[in-house]
Amino acid sequence: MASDAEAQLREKVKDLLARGKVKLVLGYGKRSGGGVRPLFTKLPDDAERLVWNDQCAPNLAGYLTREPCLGIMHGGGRVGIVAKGCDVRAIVGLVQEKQVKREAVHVIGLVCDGIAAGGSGAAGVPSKCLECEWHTPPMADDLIGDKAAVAPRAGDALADDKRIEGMTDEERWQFWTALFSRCIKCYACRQACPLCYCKECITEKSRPQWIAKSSTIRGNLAYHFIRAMHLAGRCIGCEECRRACPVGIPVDLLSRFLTRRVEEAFGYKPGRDPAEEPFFVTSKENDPDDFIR
Amino acid sequence: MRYAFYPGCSLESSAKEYRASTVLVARSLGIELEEIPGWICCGSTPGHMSDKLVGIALPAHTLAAAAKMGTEGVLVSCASCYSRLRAANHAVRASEAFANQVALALGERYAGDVPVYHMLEIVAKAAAAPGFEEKIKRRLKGLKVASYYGCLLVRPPDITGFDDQEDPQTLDRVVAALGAEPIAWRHKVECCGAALAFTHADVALKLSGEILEDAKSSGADAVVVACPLCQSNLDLRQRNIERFLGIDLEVPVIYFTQLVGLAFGYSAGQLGLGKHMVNPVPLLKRRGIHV
Amino acid sequence: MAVTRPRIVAFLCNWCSYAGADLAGTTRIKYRADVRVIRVPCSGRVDPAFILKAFETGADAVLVGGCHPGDCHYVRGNLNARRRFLVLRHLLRYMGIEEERFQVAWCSAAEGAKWARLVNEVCEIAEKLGPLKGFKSIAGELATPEKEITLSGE
Amino acid sequence: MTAKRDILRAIEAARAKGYVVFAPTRLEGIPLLAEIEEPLVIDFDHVLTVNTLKDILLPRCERLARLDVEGSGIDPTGDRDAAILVFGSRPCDAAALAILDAILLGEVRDARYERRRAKTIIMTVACSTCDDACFCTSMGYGPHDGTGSDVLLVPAGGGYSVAGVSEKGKAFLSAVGLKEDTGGGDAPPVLSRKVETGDLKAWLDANFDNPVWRDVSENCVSCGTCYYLCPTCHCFDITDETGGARGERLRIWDCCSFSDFTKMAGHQPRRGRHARYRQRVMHKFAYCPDNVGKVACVGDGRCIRHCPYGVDICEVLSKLVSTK
Amino acid sequence: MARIGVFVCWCGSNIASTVDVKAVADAAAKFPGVAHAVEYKYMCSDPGQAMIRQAIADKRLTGVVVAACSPRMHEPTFRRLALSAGLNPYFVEMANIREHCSWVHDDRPLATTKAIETVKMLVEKVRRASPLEPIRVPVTRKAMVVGGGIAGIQAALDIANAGVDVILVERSPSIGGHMAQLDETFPTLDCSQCILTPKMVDLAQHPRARIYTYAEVEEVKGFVGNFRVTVRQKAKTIDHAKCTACGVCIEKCPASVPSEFDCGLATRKAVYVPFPQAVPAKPVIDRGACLWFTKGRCKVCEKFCPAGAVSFADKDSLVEETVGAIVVATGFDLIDRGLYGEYGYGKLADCIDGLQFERMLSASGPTGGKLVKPTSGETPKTVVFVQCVGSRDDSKGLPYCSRVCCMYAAKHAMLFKHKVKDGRAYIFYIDIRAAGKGYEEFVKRAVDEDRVVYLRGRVSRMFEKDGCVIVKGADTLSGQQVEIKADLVVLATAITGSEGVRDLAGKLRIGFDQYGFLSEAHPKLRPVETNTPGVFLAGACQAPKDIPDTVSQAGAAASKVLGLLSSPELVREPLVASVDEAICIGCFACENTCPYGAVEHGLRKDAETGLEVEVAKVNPGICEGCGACVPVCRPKAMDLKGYSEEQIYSEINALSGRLNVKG
Repeated sequence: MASDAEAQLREKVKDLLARGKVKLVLGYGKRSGGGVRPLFTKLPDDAERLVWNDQCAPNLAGYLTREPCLGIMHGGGRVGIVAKGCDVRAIVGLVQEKQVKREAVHVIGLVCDGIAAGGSGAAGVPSKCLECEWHTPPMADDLIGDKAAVAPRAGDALADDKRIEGMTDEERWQFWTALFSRCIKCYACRQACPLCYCKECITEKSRPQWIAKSSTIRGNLAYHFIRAMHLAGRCIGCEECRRACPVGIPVDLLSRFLTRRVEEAFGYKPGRDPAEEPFFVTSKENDPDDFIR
Repeated sequence: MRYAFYPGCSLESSAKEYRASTVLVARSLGIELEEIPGWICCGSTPGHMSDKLVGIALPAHTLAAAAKMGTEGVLVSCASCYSRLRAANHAVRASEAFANQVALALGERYAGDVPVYHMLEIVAKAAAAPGFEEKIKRRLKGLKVASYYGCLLVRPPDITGFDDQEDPQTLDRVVAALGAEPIAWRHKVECCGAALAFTHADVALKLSGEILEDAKSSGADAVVVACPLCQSNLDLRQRNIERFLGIDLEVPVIYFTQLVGLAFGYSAGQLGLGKHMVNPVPLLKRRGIHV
Repeated sequence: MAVTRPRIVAFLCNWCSYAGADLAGTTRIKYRADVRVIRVPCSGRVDPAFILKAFETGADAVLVGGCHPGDCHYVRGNLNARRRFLVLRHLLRYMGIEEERFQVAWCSAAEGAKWARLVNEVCEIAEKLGPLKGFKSIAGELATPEKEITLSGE
Repeated sequence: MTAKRDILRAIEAARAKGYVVFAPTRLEGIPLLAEIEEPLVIDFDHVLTVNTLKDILLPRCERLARLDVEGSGIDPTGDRDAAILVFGSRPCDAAALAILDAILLGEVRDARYERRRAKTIIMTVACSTCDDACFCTSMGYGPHDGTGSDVLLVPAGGGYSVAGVSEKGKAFLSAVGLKEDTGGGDAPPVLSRKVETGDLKAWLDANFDNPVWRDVSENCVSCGTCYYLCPTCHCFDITDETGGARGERLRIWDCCSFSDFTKMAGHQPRRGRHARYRQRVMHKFAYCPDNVGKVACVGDGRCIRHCPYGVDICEVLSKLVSTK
Repeated sequence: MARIGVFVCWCGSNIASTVDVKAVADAAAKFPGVAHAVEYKYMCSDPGQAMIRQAIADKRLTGVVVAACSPRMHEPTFRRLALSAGLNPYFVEMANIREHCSWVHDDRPLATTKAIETVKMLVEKVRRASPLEPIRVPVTRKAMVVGGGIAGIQAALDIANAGVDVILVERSPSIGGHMAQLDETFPTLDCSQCILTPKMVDLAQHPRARIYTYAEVEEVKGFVGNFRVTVRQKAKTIDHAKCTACGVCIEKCPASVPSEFDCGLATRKAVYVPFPQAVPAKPVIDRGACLWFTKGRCKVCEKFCPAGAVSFADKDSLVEETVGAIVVATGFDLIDRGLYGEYGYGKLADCIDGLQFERMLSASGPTGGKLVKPTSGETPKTVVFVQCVGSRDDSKGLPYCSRVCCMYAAKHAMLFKHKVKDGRAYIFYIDIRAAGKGYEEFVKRAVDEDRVVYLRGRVSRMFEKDGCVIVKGADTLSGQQVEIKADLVVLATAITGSEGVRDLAGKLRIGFDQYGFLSEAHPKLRPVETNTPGVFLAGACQAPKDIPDTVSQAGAAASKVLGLLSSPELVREPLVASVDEAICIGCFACENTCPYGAVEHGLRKDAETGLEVEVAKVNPGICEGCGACVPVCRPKAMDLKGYSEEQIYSEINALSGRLNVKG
């Protein structure tokens, strides 16, 4: 039951801050007019303002690579973070890619049986919750919540995939161009992605300009194409990009599709083990090569 | 502890005394043996020599039956059966394709997940555990035995995983625990030639002969075995061997369960010691072990 | 006006495939002239962005040539690339670009004949699939028109 | 009271006269102001469209010139000359135009904007609903406000009361055969939000370096949503895009929250998220008042509604002024 | 504004017959940035080159594209030309319109189209080129050799003889390695010591060579040209400056332990010289065996030493040496006989391995060259040699062939027969691998002249019986089971990389396989190089080798070293990767991807946060320029000079807009 968990969470955070175990805890607070929003908890008393419910969609891991967390961690301090299973995978990714030191984060894992319908942009139960294998967060320093209470959701996580796979090449091209012509290049998807931590994105490169800056379909397609490649085998499917998109583009489709392919081909799942090497920097003699002439 | 008991053909016929002693020893060790309903022959060497599927499907059938009994696992006394049952587990786990063939043959799927133990493993475990000492009524002091493993109990290692394949010690430890003296000798894992007993008797006789000869010359009063085939080869044919090699042996060949039984105080009759061609009783008497 | 021929862009690693193509030349093996070669040090240097750009600028098919596994001049550049390329082919297909338009081949310095065969095969694939319309349709202002010149003819 | 039917007829009439018509419609469930081919797709089942009039008058991507190094060289390009009718935008969006006018048509005049503005009729449909993000009243406007509109339609019973606000608007009405009828419309909706900002301007002028900027910008992840959806934000970047010998020079939106904003000179003058967020607030509530005498916010609340991380300008403003 | 010159070559008729060179030049002349375009019969000829040089000067060219043959052919030629004409060589590119065009197409219009577009691509590439200066790494003209066996000795001698200082580091108290243990060597049966010891002495006395014995490599810093190697000199406890090698200490020492050199067949004292001809000939004290260090009493040696050379206070010392190149020659070990249960787990006293037999054969060995049965001391009459013990044995041994066993088994059998005329020698083998000069003949001699009995098959088991070793095996040729009552059994146990080599490899950042053999940079083309520039391999540390192969590889390694150190600075092609530190976010994907360990960690003060963040830095001295690091760099902070993102982009870009040439 969320409310118990919420109480425990507040207790835990209060304690962590009081004992100086962490300098800051990233959590969720109320958002005026319903819903939640990220809450930066710095004082033990702030813990009272923390909430935990099925509205807590945002993945807070992205803040770890931003100020003030960066500064705290560099100064040897630790940052606490309230994290669902999916969020923890993002943290694992950041550790793997040397953006965050494991010991610098205190993960307060919350058992989560999925966030509310519509929770991540798309109507209905987010597909990430349908396919979730991480109801109980891996790699948690503290674990809150009742594992038994987790109830699997009904629905098909791969519905979109199947629909798209079912199309002809022609139809697929039409589908994507139609979708991406809506993109206004506000980069909310990029900024929301916990794994898009680059200081300067390749979209900002003009010599050479692999990706046209303009939000013409030309530029949009190139952007989403390269973005998909950059997230292939890295995307942990938190759907923040989809949730953030103001014009309702399911931005995560491409990167999640590719990540599934990566798992099939290389048995690699992102955000699984902090010690694991990212799949794209290594290779094996016996990697699949049947497509090579 | 409850085990699914797989006697195998020999224990029904030529090795009744092995069965008897196994059952008695199990009882005193507080091990419950429940015979696998509808068990069939393991196929032994002829089985897998003729066809791999047959060689695996036969034991797999029995194991599938055992799987339904919900016991600690299968307990088997015959080294050959042991080897075949474990081979079956190994084979169905190794290849899904093959597992499917077996499933077709059996008409049911067997996952290869029923653990298979040889009686010797169980006894050795008990012998190493506290409380074994108390069970011993008769210490077999002064009795020098050559513990003979034969080829199937320890080979191939990745299937039996039983003990060191070249210099196993399990049986020696059991023997020692009974107060008898396991002698060091060279033929503990040599083949007795059982499989050739009928086709190339001469080879079988030679191989078995060397074993007995070595045991004797190494100072053993008797050979202790854990396999009905070895036993009959070394015991049943000892006269032929003597004639064939023109030597004199007179080496009793005893099942390790009989030896344990003796130590536990069972009578020669209960343990069927009289059933052997080379009667061990006089020897035991000589060594002051009154049965 | 002749029918537009397919346009193949090939990225060849300097040590194996480029040398292989050289060998095809020195042994005078004839193949189709519709391929344009870009020399790179190693197939591991080839970035998905190259392939995307090649399609954007009118390629009907792209061919990457690298050393056979174990022969890479840089130990494992080709193996790292192999992972990326597999993913890239999935992406292309998923976006509605026939994956056959992106070909990868291991071609050693001794395989001049293989290089010639590859070019012909990829040309046929491109012809079978026809011109890659998708990117042309979104090129907008940047769609550069075809030019014509006549041979000085001597 | 004018019946809906007559309004639609008027739109058709305008189209017949060669007007390109933009109106609120739905694209896969997203309410957008988009060019429409026929009035029946018009949809009012929303408080505000996601996009704003900016899309039409200061488009997110506008070609300034073509180039062809192997051919004609550079040639400046205009856009289509057709007159534009925007039907169904909301008062706040219209009000934003008044602000954009002040900025873009001041002593420096943006020719392209001016041209497009001149040939565009804004036919506003006043609000009959609002949500908890709306705060136009706090910014001195209202659900039935006519600022920036050429024609204002106020829902009245089943239909609308029609009023020509500008001369241009009145002329348009007669051109498409609509009569003004200023008969009282329905009562305007009542906004739940009321923002107390005290003397914000004074505070801003005095507190450029106040550490509170870091706190209020904590949640911001520097995406462009608030800017791109804002009816008054108007910063832009100019980019050249080339393919082979061809290329085009484009004016595209730019956003002060991006880390490369105004980095053209190779140097980022606003270091840190807080500095860039401050820029946004300052620009709207301090610089614009200084430069054009207008606060560059109309309280449409899109930045609140669509912020993925719950940054709330109203809360920020109150927090600022309450900070010493 | 770029001013590029395009020079189209006819290559006689090689190009001109299929490609309309004039059309190519005319078209090129119209390309943006092209200031000059001409065609000529032979661009590589002197007049051709003169023409280009002239044009560079007259037309003030900023770049040159030569449309001719393959760059793999003449790129160096034209880049050299540019340099001499005062143009940075990396502003020169070649358009391959011969191998890739005129020779492979015959349709003139199509070939010409291809040629024109190819030129266009390279014009674009040159336009985006930047001037590059060759990378100059100062080189320390000194080399280090790790390992003092024949490989190390040979490499060190070759280097020293070429006038370059060399330092040899040997783990044991003397150089010489395994070869010093051998008696006679195949196929010539010349005495190993006789040919080795002179080399040992030469090296020891060489003015340019310095030898650290009883020492090990502790740490390696730096890179090619300037490795900083820390050597741990283990405490010898005998001051070799004072020691006169009189040997009294050895005589008096009460503690003895099995001798490593004699493979345990004899003992040595705690203070010892491994073998009579050892270099240096002065003893060290083995603190593991010395009573003073183990029990805290004795010091007899100190008492008797006339030179007062014994110093129990002696400590390990660390010496740092800077060298330009390193040769690894750590040799091999034999696998442990104990692995083989069927051969008695090494417990059978009359069953020994090849090296032990060598020691037995050796006149200076524990038995003075007399062959004896360890258990009885009698002369063995029947000896069984077993090959492939461990080698070519997937089940529990090693999959590979140890390469020398066939030959030394034959040699052993032969020498045995020479010493024991009435003896019987049997060799169990799988295949006889006698590929080498005079090898096959040698084996044949063993069979024909010395009547060695070869049995094709494995030995299944052996055990001791009445003072003999019963060897049971199969003769697969006759299909018979064989059983031999042997006095002595000699196992040709498999060869693996020497113990501790993995640590060393780690310190040197070079690869090794699961058997402890070090990895060469390329199996065919760079067999003595490693993936760490400046580190080379010699001898059995790379794979099992016999003496001739080892010596020749040592020579090869030496010549590589000498080549490297031939000039005061190392000049490398500047086609290397480099990082834009302002953009790098320190994910170090590049580091994981780089096969050469060229990516290092640096610090950048982040302008935005003011924090010191770790960023990647490429060491141009190490980078080989493969560019594998660029695609894995998402923000493209990484780029590769000479094949830069911008250059490749513009090459691709140059292709947009088709060209149709009408015939």
